[in-house]
Amino acid sequence: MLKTEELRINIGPQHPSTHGVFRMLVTVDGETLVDLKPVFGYLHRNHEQLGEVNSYLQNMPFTDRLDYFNSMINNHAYARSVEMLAGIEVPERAQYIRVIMDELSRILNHATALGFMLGDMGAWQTALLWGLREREKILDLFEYVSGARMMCNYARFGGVARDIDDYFITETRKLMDGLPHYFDDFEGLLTNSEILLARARNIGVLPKDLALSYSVTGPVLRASGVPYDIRRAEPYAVYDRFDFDIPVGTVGDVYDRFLVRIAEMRQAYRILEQAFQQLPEASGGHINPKVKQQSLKPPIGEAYARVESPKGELGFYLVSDGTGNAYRYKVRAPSFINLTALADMCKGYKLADAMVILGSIDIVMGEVDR
Amino acid sequence: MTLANRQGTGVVVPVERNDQRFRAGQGTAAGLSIVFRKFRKALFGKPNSDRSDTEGQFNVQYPEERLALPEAYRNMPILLFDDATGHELCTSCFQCERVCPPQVIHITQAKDPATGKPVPSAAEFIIEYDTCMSCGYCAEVCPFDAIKMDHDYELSTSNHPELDVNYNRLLRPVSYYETIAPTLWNDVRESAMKKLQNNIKRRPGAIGVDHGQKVGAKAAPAAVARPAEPAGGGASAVAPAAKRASVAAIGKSMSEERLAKLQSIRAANQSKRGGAGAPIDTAHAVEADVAVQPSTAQVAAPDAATPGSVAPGATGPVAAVGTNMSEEKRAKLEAIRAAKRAQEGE
Amino acid sequence: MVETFQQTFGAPLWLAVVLASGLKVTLILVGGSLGMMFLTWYERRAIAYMQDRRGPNRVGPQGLLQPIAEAIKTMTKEDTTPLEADRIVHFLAPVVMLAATVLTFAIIPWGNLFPSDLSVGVLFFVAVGGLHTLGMLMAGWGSNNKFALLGGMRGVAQMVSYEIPQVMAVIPIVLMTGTMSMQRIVEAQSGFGGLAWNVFTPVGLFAFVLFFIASLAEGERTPFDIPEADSEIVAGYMTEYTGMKFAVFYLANYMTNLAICFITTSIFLGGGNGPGVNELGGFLGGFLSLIYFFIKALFLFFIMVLIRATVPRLRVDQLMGFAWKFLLPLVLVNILSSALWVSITRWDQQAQIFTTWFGAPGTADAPNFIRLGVAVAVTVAINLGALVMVMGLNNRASQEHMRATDEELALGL
Amino acid sequence: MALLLKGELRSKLQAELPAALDVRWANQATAPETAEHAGALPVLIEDDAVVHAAQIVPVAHFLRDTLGYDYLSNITVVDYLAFSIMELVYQFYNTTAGGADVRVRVRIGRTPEACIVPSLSPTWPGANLQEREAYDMYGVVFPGHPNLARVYMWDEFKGFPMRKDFPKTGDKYTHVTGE
Repeated sequence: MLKTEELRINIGPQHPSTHGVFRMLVTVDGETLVDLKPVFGYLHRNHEQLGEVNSYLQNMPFTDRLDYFNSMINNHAYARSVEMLAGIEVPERAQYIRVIMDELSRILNHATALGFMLGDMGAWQTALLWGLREREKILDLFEYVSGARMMCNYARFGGVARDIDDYFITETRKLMDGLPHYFDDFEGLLTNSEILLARARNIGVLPKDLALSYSVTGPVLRASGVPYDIRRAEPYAVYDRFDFDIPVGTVGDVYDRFLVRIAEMRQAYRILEQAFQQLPEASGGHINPKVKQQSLKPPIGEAYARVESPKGELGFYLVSDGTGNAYRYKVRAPSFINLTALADMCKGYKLADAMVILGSIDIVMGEVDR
Repeated sequence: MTLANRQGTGVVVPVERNDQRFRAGQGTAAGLSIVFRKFRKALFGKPNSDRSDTEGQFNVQYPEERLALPEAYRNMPILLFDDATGHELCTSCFQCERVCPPQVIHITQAKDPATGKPVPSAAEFIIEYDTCMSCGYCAEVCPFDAIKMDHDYELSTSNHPELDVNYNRLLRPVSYYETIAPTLWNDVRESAMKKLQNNIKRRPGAIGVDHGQKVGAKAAPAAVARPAEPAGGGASAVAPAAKRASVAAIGKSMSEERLAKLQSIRAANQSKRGGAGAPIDTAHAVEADVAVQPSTAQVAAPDAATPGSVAPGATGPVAAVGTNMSEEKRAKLEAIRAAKRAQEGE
Repeated sequence: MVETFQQTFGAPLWLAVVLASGLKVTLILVGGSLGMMFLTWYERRAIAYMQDRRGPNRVGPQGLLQPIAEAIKTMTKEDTTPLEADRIVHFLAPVVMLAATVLTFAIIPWGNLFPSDLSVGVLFFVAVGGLHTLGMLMAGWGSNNKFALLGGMRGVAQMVSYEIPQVMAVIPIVLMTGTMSMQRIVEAQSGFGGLAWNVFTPVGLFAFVLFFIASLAEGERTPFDIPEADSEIVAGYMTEYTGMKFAVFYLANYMTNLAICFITTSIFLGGGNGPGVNELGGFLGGFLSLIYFFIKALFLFFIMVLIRATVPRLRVDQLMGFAWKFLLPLVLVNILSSALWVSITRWDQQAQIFTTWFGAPGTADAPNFIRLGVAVAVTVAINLGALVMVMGLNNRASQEHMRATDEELALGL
Repeated sequence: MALLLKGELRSKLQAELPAALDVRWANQATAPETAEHAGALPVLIEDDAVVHAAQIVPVAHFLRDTLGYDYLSNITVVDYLAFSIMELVYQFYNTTAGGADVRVRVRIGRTPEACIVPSLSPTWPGANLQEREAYDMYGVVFPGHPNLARVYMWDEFKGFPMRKDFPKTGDKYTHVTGE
């Protein structure tokens, strides 16, 4: 037998398709991947140390920088954990506003995540640019309401920084008129394309029990067949008032994740519709006026609040020692823990598949390296 | 129909993969036809201006066409001064310096040359524009609406020291802010102007005016103001000037029990001072009260951090915060620092 | 060309030949690179409109000077060579690729004027196309970079396995027109007022589709651009090239695409023929044929761009499987059906039964429609039957496991 | 599997795995009432089960197999300098029944010898990176972990940055290896 030698390749940290500074030390035998060792730390900014030095309010803009695609959802999760810690009550209208912002952020995240994954597959960024177009419209709305496109810093303890007015509602309604066309175009473009099927079906399979033991969450877990969505398992904000389905995959491969994310965008659209219908009845203004924002001193204790971010379960674990700063501030980042399953998913496939599998997990390095 | 406790239903839907379908190129053909339709619409389509459009061209040709910025847009903080009197609104109450997450605002309080007493105006105000992350907290917590967030995003420069923006480059007339954020300013104009008149009475001589503002210059200075041109066919519609967007008046409502607290503080100060200095204005007293008991960590932190972050090339020499405080305040600071060191040492 | 030089300047034969060929070569080089520049602009504008944006419109009117700006940029960039690279091979790789590409232009008939009428034009085109692969391998090996090595290996594997279907796809046309010289193939398609293109016969249509797919792989267009798959192996064999050498690679790449569009047009879509070319005749007819020629070529390139904007990239092993298990059988069946086509429509003494059943073979202007009908029926039946059978085979094949099990990995298969 | 109420896990462990419970903290005083001890350190919250370090693996299996809490969401290390204790908080969720989490705590000393907790990675590979992060930031050693190495810091980095006694100001690291 011809004696072949394995090739060790460094993919990253500077590589076109590692979605940020992430490095994979790959051992390749021909084109087949034998071993993969992920290396992190290139974007480590000791976010948790900052959490302990800053006051609670000062820490809010830093949570924008965690998963910089969904700063609204990061703020929401952090605000929820501080509210749970300090026992702050959030008015109904503020909860509806937070849900609206979360679902808009979910749509823009899935639109770009799928676009990047298809870009890794070689589909020359057409799907990505259609996704970015929808994302631009949503970012304009975020800019109108919070002041910045990506670094929204919009949540406050006990509500949100600014109320949404009828200009915002009419513009979002217009956006939502266009979304179904975008969903149909996107689905028609590639879902049944033979080459995508060849590149995505039975690739990067993560069976159901393995997914659970890897503590994988979000669309990757649901694509493996586990119907676990925090908005349904442990409803927070006003999610228990909406009818929406949980799309679940059967095989757990890249194609299932692709389909689950498209279905989740449609469900987010449904939630938005219901949220806007129920918004007028919601009472209580956009913020709880009795909360002192910058000099908040929660009682001694600990709190863990979690939110269903488009990447998985995003949780903030806070321990308070009664002073203005958190004693311990930990972020449970979904991308970081989803990456543990990467090595197991990629073994045995081709080098080209490893890129697609990494794209299908949808990681953001800001959240992984914190 | 209150929806408070309606339990939302939701069913688990497996996504259909239709693996069994006979694949003979129809999927690719469908994809090609969609892309061709898009090509046709974009080639002959008009640049679209409505948010519900998903076809046509979406580019905004940046230098020529610009998107109109919404009112709440925040890029870098600026200080306001009143057009008529030229007086700056800032009374150097240090609130913004305390809340700023990256601690980039450095203020030194103005002194009354005659009596040496602190005056509600800032002698030197520096913001390190290179570290500021435009989070907007300073604008939110400022009780005098003196610091607001600007709409100017073309700030790139090759000269790094220039990014430690000092006082005269931070100041903008109120009329300029009124052009870029009319409704936000309307909400707070009355209270801001009332407080300003209050403060002007307590500013002897030319303090509060001598930072290069153009007194009485009604028109917004050309160099600074660049109201956003209306966007020609930009993707998002022109931000409506008339739309009301209420600003979060965070914790500013003066309820009865706060007024009672005010009286007690004033009485305490009166007895302590024995009426020597000019009675410090109530607004200032309330701020001083809040300012005095910040949590220990913060007072120590800026002290340690400030020397490091003092701008090397700053024009006015920036006195580190706390060096020019009155003796009795300095003693209290030392006490807090000692407690801090003791706590860390153990 | 040579005679004209002799009469007008009274130059001796050798000088006339040198001058003529010198003129032709400069024409090809200038035409080729201008064509390449236009193609890059054309592609970026077309893809931009497909993605709801505008594409280059700043440099020059509607962005037409953008390629020139890019050329200047790449020329002025520093031209580095990796440290332990094999310097000579590294340097010669782009030269070999560009040479191979420019050679293919020798036999392309631009409308009615043709640089050189080789009697074995088609064979020459495919033979020289093979050289192109050599350049890729040299670049891959010479740049001492793992990604480049992978890219080079993939490139060779792809080119070798797609050249066979490409060559076989042209054989039916050569069979039907009887010659391999491009000039005669183009003339054979000038019947019916310039619309007797090969693509309108069922065999020709089938051959056109197969040839086009195979030449997509030759020109490294998506879904076959794995040698330069930027999302996996950075820039494939071009990773270690900057500045001028990278520009030459780019030039070679786009000129190959241009050559492929021209060749496909002249073989299948009737080159310069079109309604009104013979009637005008002379200079005007030649000019009109040139315009038809360019329109058809650009239409073909538009299809390439459309495919590039839609379809993702195939993986290496799928690409091989597609070539050997899908294209090759169909191409062989197509040769069979083209042989039947020629026999049914043209034989009379060789096979008496055809004349008894269908009558004498028709001439160009009085075709015998019965024979044509039977030929069409037979060829379509054979081709479609083969297509459905092969697709059924491939559909079933794609279910087998994709993943090397741990034992296979341990064995190092 | 029904959902566990707040304090119910301790009673269940009392019944099935008495050896696991770490009795040292059974009756620790709860939180000081008022908040003016601004500097006072957080209390050791009592209603969750505190488990011996060595018993964490059987307790985790017990939670998954009998009580149905099969999803290990989060491993957090909290450094109580004042009590000279490192607390590891393991949070488990029930993916079929949903609902709130169940927290299992392990309290170990801060010295290198005491700072050892058996690794959950063999049965919960998802804990692999979280344990490596705990090792990198707090110095908790996890025997049984496939490759316990630093995950954020470079391998030659000495010290554990998130510990409370790691100096925040001044650049301890550079001048140590400066020369």
